[in-house]
Amino acid sequence: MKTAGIIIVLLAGALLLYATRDFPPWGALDSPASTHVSPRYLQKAMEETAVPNVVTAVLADYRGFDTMFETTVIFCAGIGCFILLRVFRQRPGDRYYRHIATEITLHIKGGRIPKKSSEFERIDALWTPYDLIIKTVCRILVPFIQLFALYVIAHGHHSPGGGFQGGVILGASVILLAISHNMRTAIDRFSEKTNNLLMAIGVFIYTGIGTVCILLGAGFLDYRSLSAVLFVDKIMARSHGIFGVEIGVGITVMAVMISIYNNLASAGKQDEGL
Amino acid sequence: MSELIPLIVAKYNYWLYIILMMIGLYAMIAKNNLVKKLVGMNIFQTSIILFYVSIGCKKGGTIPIIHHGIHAGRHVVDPAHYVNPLPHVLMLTAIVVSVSTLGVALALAVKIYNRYKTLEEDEILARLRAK
Amino acid sequence: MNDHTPALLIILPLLFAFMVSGMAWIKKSLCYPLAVAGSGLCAFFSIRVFTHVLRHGTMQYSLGGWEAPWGIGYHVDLLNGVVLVAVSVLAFINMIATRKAAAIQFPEKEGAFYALYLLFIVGLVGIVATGDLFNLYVLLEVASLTSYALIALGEGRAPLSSLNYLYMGTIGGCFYLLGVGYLYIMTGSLNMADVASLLRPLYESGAIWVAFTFCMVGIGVKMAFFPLHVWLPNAYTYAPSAVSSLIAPLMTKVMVYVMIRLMISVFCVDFAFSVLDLGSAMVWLSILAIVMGAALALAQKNLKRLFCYIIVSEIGYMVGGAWLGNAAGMTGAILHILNDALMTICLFLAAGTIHYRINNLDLDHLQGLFGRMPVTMACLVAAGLSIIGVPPTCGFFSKWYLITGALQAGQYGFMAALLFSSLVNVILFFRVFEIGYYGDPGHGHMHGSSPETRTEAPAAMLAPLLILSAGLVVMGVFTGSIVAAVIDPIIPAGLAR
Amino acid sequence: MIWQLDLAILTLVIVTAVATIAVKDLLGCAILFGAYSFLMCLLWAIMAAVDVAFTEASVGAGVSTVFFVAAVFRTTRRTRD
Repeated sequence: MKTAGIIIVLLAGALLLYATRDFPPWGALDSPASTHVSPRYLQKAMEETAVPNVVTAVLADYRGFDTMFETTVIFCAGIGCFILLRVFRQRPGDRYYRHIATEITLHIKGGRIPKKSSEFERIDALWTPYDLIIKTVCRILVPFIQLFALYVIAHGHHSPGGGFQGGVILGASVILLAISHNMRTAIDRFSEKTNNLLMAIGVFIYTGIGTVCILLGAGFLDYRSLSAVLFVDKIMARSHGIFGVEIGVGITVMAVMISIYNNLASAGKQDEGL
Repeated sequence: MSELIPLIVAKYNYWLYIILMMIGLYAMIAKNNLVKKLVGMNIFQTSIILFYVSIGCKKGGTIPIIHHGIHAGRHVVDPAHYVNPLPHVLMLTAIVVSVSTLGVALALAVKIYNRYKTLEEDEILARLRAK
Repeated sequence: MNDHTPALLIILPLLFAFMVSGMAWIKKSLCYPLAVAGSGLCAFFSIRVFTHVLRHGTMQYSLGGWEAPWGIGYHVDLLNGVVLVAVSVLAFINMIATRKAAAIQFPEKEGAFYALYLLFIVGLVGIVATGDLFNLYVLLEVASLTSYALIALGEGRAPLSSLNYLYMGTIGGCFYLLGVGYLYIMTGSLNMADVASLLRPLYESGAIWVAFTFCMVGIGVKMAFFPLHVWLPNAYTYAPSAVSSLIAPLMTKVMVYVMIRLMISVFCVDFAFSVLDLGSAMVWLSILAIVMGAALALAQKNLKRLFCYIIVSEIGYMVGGAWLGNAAGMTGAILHILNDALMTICLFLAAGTIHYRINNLDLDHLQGLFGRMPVTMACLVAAGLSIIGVPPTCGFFSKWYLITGALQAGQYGFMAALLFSSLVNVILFFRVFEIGYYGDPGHGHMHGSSPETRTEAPAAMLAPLLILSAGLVVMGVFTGSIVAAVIDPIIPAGLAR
Repeated sequence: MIWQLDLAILTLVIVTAVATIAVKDLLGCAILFGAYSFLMCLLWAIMAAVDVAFTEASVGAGVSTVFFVAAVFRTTRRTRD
């Protein structure tokens, strides 16, 4: 296998190197890629969509259809991980409880699941005494991370960022909570049902905005027609349309990141994680 | 040789992306561990992203965010001042695709490990043959 | 601009997929009706698009209101139209036929399963309808990602074979992406029609040649063309039966469509045949594919696995036909995309129905099946005859075109390979029929039922199967008009008639 | 842009890539992959692809690494190659 691998890799590499000969020099201003389609985006994006960040304008408007499927790919991954890993009817396995007052640890093998009580807290099998510093710092950090994520989504028009990056950061804040405390804490605040619903809702918002455009009489994802309901001119309608789909992307990406992490780290049981 | 050196200097980005691609592809084909293959896959994908981003570069170009002072109509934007935004857009999509593939692949790896208790491909195949 | 059908075709199943996945957490019993509605609407609109194209010619649709090279445009001509109809209608029929099998296999995750099912349809339909190279890549990944997840739902080796498929599929996808990158760096555009017009002066360039190679290798991996087919038999064999009868007929055929689309609309036939002169090399590779697929099929002991190797050899038919470089070969290849999709779904649905009843598809377990499941076996016979190429069925006619093309091109090896594989198919199917008809029923694994009792599958599974087998004959009878109305206009002028 | 810096980071990227696939421990492999992604992100920031760099920083160096670590935690660190 190793020699076969080396042969295939060298063959592919040689082919690619051979083709490099015909490329325009790196960074050339007169290369086809810089002269054919892209100048229009740079010149017109500002006046056609009122979005200074051309990448956002192209991503969510000129090639918004691609981005819709990009979000769909993420959604597929979320659903895929869920359907592959999630186990619903698990036998109650070993559980560990800790008596908060005396710090005595109980190990319960199988049998009935004890009721929740305020004297005992459930702990992971690989539990180590909580580190106060990590717990506190993470708890303080989480709201700021979420605030930053919202800023990234909302400010995607003017600076790098947008729905995707902001969504990942939002998801990461919940994942941080799951890592620093435990997975049950995170799931208590953000239940599996909510998460899965948000996953579908976010990308539904994206497609829905496109469909509303059809209902208002323009083409799919042609945000200009939104001016009729948003009471703004057509250029600002494009800008607002982009903002709307970015929010949808953000919601889906956040929910999918949390869902994939929860399913991976708990091998589908959604009780004990990293 | 004398003509090769300017060729390399002018296009070293393209050359180095090929090296990265070869590393990734080699890991995917020759490695035995399933997660190692996955890492190779990600290196392979990032090398392609590097290639695309290199296409978008312009000498002297800055980030593709139009300066705030310029408003519609009053000032004509010179495309040579900004790098090509289209490859960036495409590569945002490609990064998303790669992380999605990674998620599904890791889920599969966990599922395989639960069944066979190993991640080495030859050990799994040996176990299958023994059955 | 007011006719939104090409967009609705994609959007509606997409919207329904999200609704299904959300509904799984609210009211489970609504998941299946919603999925059927989504898939049905997709089939309805694809038929409307096709009839519109048939009457008024090519349909254009620019998404987001941006003109083609700047935005993403849909470009539906007869070739897309007919493949669209095949994909969406077959997926719809399969959804109805496999309802019971799916309900047993995934009791708790039905919602997620049908969401993935719809997204897979969206991916394939999008691949076929799109006129943009990068959009095609994204949709390819939607279809692939869903198929990895769906295949891994099977039992036994399924996760492992799905992971192998994932590795191979990602290499294929990335190679395609690299090829598109090379086209982009040389032309600066991503729209298919635009790239085709810009490519003409660049035909001599090495980068274009490499771009072509990488696109073809990438698609070759995804369509399981012979040396790159290793992922296919395991993946399709271990997939759950509701999934294998969805993915096996559609995925590979759509990839063949992409290959033909790239050959005739992006690189154009002049480049593929005159500049590169790859024709005969590709035909020889497909001869290898046909012969190896047929030979490996002979060695199989499992019904589904046997069908998988038949697919490998059928892919050889289509690729070889497309590369023969004349109109008859191309006609045969395009016709065979439709016919093979129909034949394969028949085979896999019949296998799924048998699996539903006896839970095992090893050939030794099929004994006495003609007595126990006569209708299913009759459909299997029809599909088998069509694969062999017996006249009233459609398989005969596409083979006829392929052989005519081979004779015109002077590729006698390809003709011999076609005849050889037909002969092997005769042996394969008659062995299956022999076991099913003459095999001693008491000898097999019986699940407690007495051998004489008829344990035919429920009517909900049989009716779609019967419709599809009737379709085999109908397609055969109307081959002449299909070729005249649909396929002749799309054969590019550059090909020898 | 400064081509020396660019070249230095490219070299480092290749070194980390080789290290990632050569290291004989999956957890180390995951962490090295994070480092590789982060260097890639720097490279793109140098090439003025800020959006791509931002995404790579949050996805490649952030979430992907977490996924890898989570998967290694649920499986095993052992690898023979």
